[in-house]
Amino acid sequence: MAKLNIIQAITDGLRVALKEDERVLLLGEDIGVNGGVFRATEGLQAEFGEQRVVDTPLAEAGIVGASVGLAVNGMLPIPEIQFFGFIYPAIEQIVCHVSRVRMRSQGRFTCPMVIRAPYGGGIRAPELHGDSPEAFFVHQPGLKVVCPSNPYDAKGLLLAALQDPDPVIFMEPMRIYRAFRDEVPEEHYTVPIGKANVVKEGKDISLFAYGTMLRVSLEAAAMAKEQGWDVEVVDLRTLSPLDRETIVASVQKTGRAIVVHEAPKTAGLGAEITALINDEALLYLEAPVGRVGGYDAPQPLFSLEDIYAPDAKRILHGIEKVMNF
Amino acid sequence: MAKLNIIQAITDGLRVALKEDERVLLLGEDIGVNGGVFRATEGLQAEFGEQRVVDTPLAEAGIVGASVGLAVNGMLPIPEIQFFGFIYPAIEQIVCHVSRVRMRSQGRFTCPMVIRAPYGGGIRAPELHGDSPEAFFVHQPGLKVVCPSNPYDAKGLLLAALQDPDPVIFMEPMRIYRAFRDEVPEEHYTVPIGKANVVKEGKDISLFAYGTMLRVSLEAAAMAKEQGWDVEVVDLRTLSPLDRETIVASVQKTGRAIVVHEAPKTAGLGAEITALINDEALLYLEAPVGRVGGYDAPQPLFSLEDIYAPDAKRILHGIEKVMNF
Amino acid sequence: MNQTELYTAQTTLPTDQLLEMYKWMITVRHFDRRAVNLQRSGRIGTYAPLEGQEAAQVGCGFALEKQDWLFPTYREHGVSMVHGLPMSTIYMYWNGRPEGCVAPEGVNIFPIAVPIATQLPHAVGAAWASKLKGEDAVVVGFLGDGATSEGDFHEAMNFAAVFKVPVIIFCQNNGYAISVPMRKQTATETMAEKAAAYGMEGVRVDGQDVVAVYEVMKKAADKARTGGGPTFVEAVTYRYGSHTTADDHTRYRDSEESEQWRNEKDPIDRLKKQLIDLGVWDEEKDKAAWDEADQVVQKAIDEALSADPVDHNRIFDHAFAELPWHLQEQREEMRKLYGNGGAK
Amino acid sequence: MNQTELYTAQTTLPTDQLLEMYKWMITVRHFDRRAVNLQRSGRIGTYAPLEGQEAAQVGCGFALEKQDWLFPTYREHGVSMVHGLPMSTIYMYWNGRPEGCVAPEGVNIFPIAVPIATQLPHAVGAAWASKLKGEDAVVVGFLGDGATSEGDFHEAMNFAAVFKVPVIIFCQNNGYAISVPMRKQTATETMAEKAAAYGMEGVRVDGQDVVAVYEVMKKAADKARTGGGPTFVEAVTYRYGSHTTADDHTRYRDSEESEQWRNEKDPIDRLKKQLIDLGVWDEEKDKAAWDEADQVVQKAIDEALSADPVDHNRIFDHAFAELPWHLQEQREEMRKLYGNGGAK
Ligand SMILES: Cc1ncc(C[n+]2csc(CCOP(=O)(O)OP(=O)(O)O)c2C)c(N)n1
Ligand SMILES: Cc1ncc(C[n+]2csc(CCOP(=O)(O)OP(=O)(O)O)c2C)c(N)n1
Ligand SMILES: [Mg+2]
Ligand SMILES: [Mg+2]
Repeated sequence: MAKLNIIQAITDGLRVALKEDERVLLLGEDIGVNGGVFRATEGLQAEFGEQRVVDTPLAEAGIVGASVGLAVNGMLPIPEIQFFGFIYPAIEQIVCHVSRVRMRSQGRFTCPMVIRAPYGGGIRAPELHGDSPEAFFVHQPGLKVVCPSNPYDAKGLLLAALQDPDPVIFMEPMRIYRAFRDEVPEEHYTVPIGKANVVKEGKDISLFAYGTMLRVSLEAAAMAKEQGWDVEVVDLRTLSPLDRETIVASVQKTGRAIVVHEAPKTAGLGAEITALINDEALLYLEAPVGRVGGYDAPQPLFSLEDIYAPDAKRILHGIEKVMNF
Repeated sequence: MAKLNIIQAITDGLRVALKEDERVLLLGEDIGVNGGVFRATEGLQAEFGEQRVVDTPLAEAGIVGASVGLAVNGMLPIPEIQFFGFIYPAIEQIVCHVSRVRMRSQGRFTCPMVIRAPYGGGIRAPELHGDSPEAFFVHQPGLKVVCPSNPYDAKGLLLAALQDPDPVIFMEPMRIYRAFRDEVPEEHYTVPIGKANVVKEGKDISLFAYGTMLRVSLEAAAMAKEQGWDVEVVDLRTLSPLDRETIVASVQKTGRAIVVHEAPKTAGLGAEITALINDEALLYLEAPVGRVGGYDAPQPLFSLEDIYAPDAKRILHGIEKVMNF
Repeated sequence: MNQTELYTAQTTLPTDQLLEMYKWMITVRHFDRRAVNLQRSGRIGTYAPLEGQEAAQVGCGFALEKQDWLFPTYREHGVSMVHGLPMSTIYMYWNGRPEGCVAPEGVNIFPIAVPIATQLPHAVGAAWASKLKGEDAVVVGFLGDGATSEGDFHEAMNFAAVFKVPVIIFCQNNGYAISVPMRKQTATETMAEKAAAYGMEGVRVDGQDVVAVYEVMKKAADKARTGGGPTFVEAVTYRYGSHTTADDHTRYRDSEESEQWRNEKDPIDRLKKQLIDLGVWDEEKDKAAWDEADQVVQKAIDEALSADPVDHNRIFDHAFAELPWHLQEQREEMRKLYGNGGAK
Repeated sequence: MNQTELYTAQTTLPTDQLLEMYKWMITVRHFDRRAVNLQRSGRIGTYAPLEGQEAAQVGCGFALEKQDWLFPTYREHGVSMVHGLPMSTIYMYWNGRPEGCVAPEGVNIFPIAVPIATQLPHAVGAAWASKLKGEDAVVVGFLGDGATSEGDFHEAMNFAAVFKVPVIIFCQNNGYAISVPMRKQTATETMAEKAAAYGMEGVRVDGQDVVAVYEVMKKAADKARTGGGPTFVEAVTYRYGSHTTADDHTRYRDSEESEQWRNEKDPIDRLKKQLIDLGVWDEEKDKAAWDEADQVVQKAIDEALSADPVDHNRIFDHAFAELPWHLQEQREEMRKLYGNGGAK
């Protein structure tokens, strides 16, 4: 098995999809000869041609809107949004159409597509390259949202998203695109949508994270260990629909919980997961669910991005607050 | 004092603002000679001229984007978005600019404006006229979000929003625009942003609602009374920033809580308020915080809108679940 | 390449086709008037009338083939029924019924897009797919004059031209976007001239002349079908009534204007006169045709209004291919509170 | 009304102004080259070079008055410094420092807008305000060729023309949007011709000729100042290097192309030759000018790089005029975890 990093695993997944399903079509800005600004589509245009790996004009509503028409008329588009922070111009298309075509047409038309976008900060990029607006898409009915934290899941979730009859927002953790490698099978395989992954068992507190924050959380868990706290770390993998069973079972076991994400804290994923725990496991809670998120201030320029996004220290502080409640 | 309904109170507030502050400028679709599709700007163009009450081309990003430039260069724009469900094309302008100008320029430039939009269903309008995407704006740092439930608050919050040095999203409960009248002072007055209002005291459970859902919640509270439950009803009025003190004090008193909104339940305001209660009053809770929201399905056409949005019956059912926990 | 003076009919069509077009136009008008009255009497919801725009829509409909696609706005009742959408479906839409969005299998009409201009990128995408699949289906994306101001119009036009897809962007310029007249919407004299900004052919046609509209659309469709790429068509027309039944057009324009259109440029009067001059039509035939239209329309109304109450399970039925757990539970709760609807 | 053949200089300018322009152009180029090297040596972050576009930016800058406004993209270093933005501020921006967005009081330069074309509606709004207040300030909104594809470009152009505001939409067409060449961006031959779709004057100018750019911009600015409304200007230019230091232009274009621009159309060589022909310039003076530029730029670099570490309180300082409770608490926690920063 090849050892691939996340970006390579995504490229590999896209290649498998292009090979296996002639309906598949990639479109976006600079994804052709340039292979994408992160090289996610490196070599794919050369291999599959300009008809299937398409450089579009610079217009996100156009990219997603055209993808709706492509999907409705039998193609399986994979639009790339160059950075998640540039998906805002396409939100009307996503919220009014991508998510509603099946319902509006009562199943007469469907709109399967996988919208790829690298999210989060940490690469010293200019402003708005580091946004994490996933909460918008989790709130909007009719969409699924996934976010891998490692190469194996990246390819498996991507191929699962492509098999899904409904549209999927596929968030890519750009900060760790090349951070490490995993064994990634060459062939087609899937990681099921809607299933979280307990990456580290623990008995004292459940930590829920996804994407970039997963490894930072594992760091924090290791630091907590030194203080004698045994943290269970759960990789959510799918943000919508949430894996209630795994989340609730973990909290029922540990009695404590904390949620970690880069997005601003208020009305973010942490709020929904806290509410879910409140719904299902209130009586098991020995302390309030902790939320460690980005600050509720606009994301700053990169000189301050490391202090804006949660780091192991801040997560540990959050764990302490929950443990010492 | 004149007895006005909500739409009249808003018109009155706009008139006061136009009279008192020459920086004030209204812009939007059909707000001029037509007076707005709900008549919120009725007569204002005739009174203040085409320079200050402006019919714009049909382009929401243009309306809000131009408002940014107007605000930065010394005007105080009040853009109207004809329906909240049509704000999506302006989200990039709001999320990338309206909310970040002060921070980005480190205070060198500011972007005060009040973005008005009628929200929610219930008027038998076509699709997408009934959306309630307030959670997007509560999640985005740099914005304030208010939502009146009666004529007095409508004028008072509008004038407070106009005095606020930061941008405010002003949600208007269209279903009750003309539902009832209140005494509304002619002169300038304000209702403070960030302060909720306990409209009905009660000892058994705290119900948090806003806008259209307030009166429906009061109905449900009356029905609960018959079952012997004394519901405290809190009108949030400001959705961002939330009035923590009032929310927490109420829950500490009653030990039970429920949140009601029309927007889809998942990752909506209910989640944030549940999380806030979890943070501040967990040990006071005798039952999980209830959430009664729109279903997590795309908002249907109007033949089904009454069953989609919470009604008194569904709210009562929610109250029952919390009380009988 | 750009035709910005008003295109008027060059040829005439076979008499039987003219007769067919005429009958469709009166049917559309009768459908429309009945809809307005149904709304007035509270039997359907808000409705968007098209009276005055019959030629633009029927002419467009006649120029298309069965396999072609429509991406309509809320005002495309005429062209939609010509293209195969049952009238009863359209009435159901305006009654807020989910079935109102569903075209029969084999009829390629996308559900009405309410957010202005957002359906145009869809039309371009569908045309792109048609091209990629080597099919000969042409796609028509509809919009009004006001919609040309939206960013989605711009992005769709540009994509259409860059990828040279078989799409026709068909703008019915009825002079107003609700209350906003064209001169406040754009600083150009015409809409057709905007096409040049995309390197696209633009044609301005007399939207009150069904033959002219037919000719222009037929030419554009043939061009698209044979790989010639997109065309932007501006049909100059007028809506006699209000924007919707919730609107009052007398607030923003004097009724003389609409009276003038009605008296001087009515598309039905105009074709009727032609047919009479051709000696193939008379008042008697005309009355018979209106009676026939009335029967067809009445049947559709009866069907639409007699339909069973909407099953509220439809809120969930098509939210996802497979309902996630939270929607399943919400559906359960809904059934508990409001009854099972049609659910087994 | 539309000038879509390349406009070239009609007049010549006073020698001292040409000299001043020339000195600015070499200063901008030197600033730019130093920035690229600073990034390479890891002393600043990703940087967007403009080498090749100096004439377009300096010519634009010279045509404006002190009170005029700029709404720049990430590549407007040249025109920004000519208009009064300190070089050190620009270096700080590319070092991810908040001060990098802050123009001095009295210098009307809006912070760089990263999302493509989104600053254009701001430029239109600011110009609108200037008109409403009866001020004589003109506004320039900047964009590139790729940005013309975004909906915000379209909506801004339309608003500008409909409200006839004193704005100039200045498009530096450098042939590429990152890797995407103009022919994949639009089906038109030029960008200038797009202006007609808005009833706006459009001018296409040789962006390598500083005098031509100056003339066109001066005319547009005078027109705007005197109530003549907006103008769209396309300056045909080229970026010699990569889109940013994170990009590699050799992946998508052959270096011959950029070599050709460099050798045949370099704006600095061109003006230098003119000055030598005028007998007011020679190699010695040239060397002295570059040395002077080096000193100015070095001073800015020292200032930018020697600045104190960024105070992390800035995350909160300007989030709101008054911090709501939750931000106050988050700031407290930040200080507890990461120290007070510069906070008292
Ligand atoms: C994005 C969006 N903004 C606003 C509206 C409200 N609205 C519905 S129709 C309309 C006017 C459309 O005018 P035009 O494009 O000329 O089409 P017409 O109604 O005249 O056929 C407006 C503003 C909407 N539906 N979508
Ligand atoms: C909305 C948005 N989408 C994508 C990007 C990423 N991006 C940054 S610059 C650029 C290309 C811009 O090209 P052009 O408009 O020609 O300007 P140039 O960089 O050539 O000066 C892209 C796609 C962005 N910044 N904003
Ligand atoms: Mg119209
Ligand atoms: Mg460019």
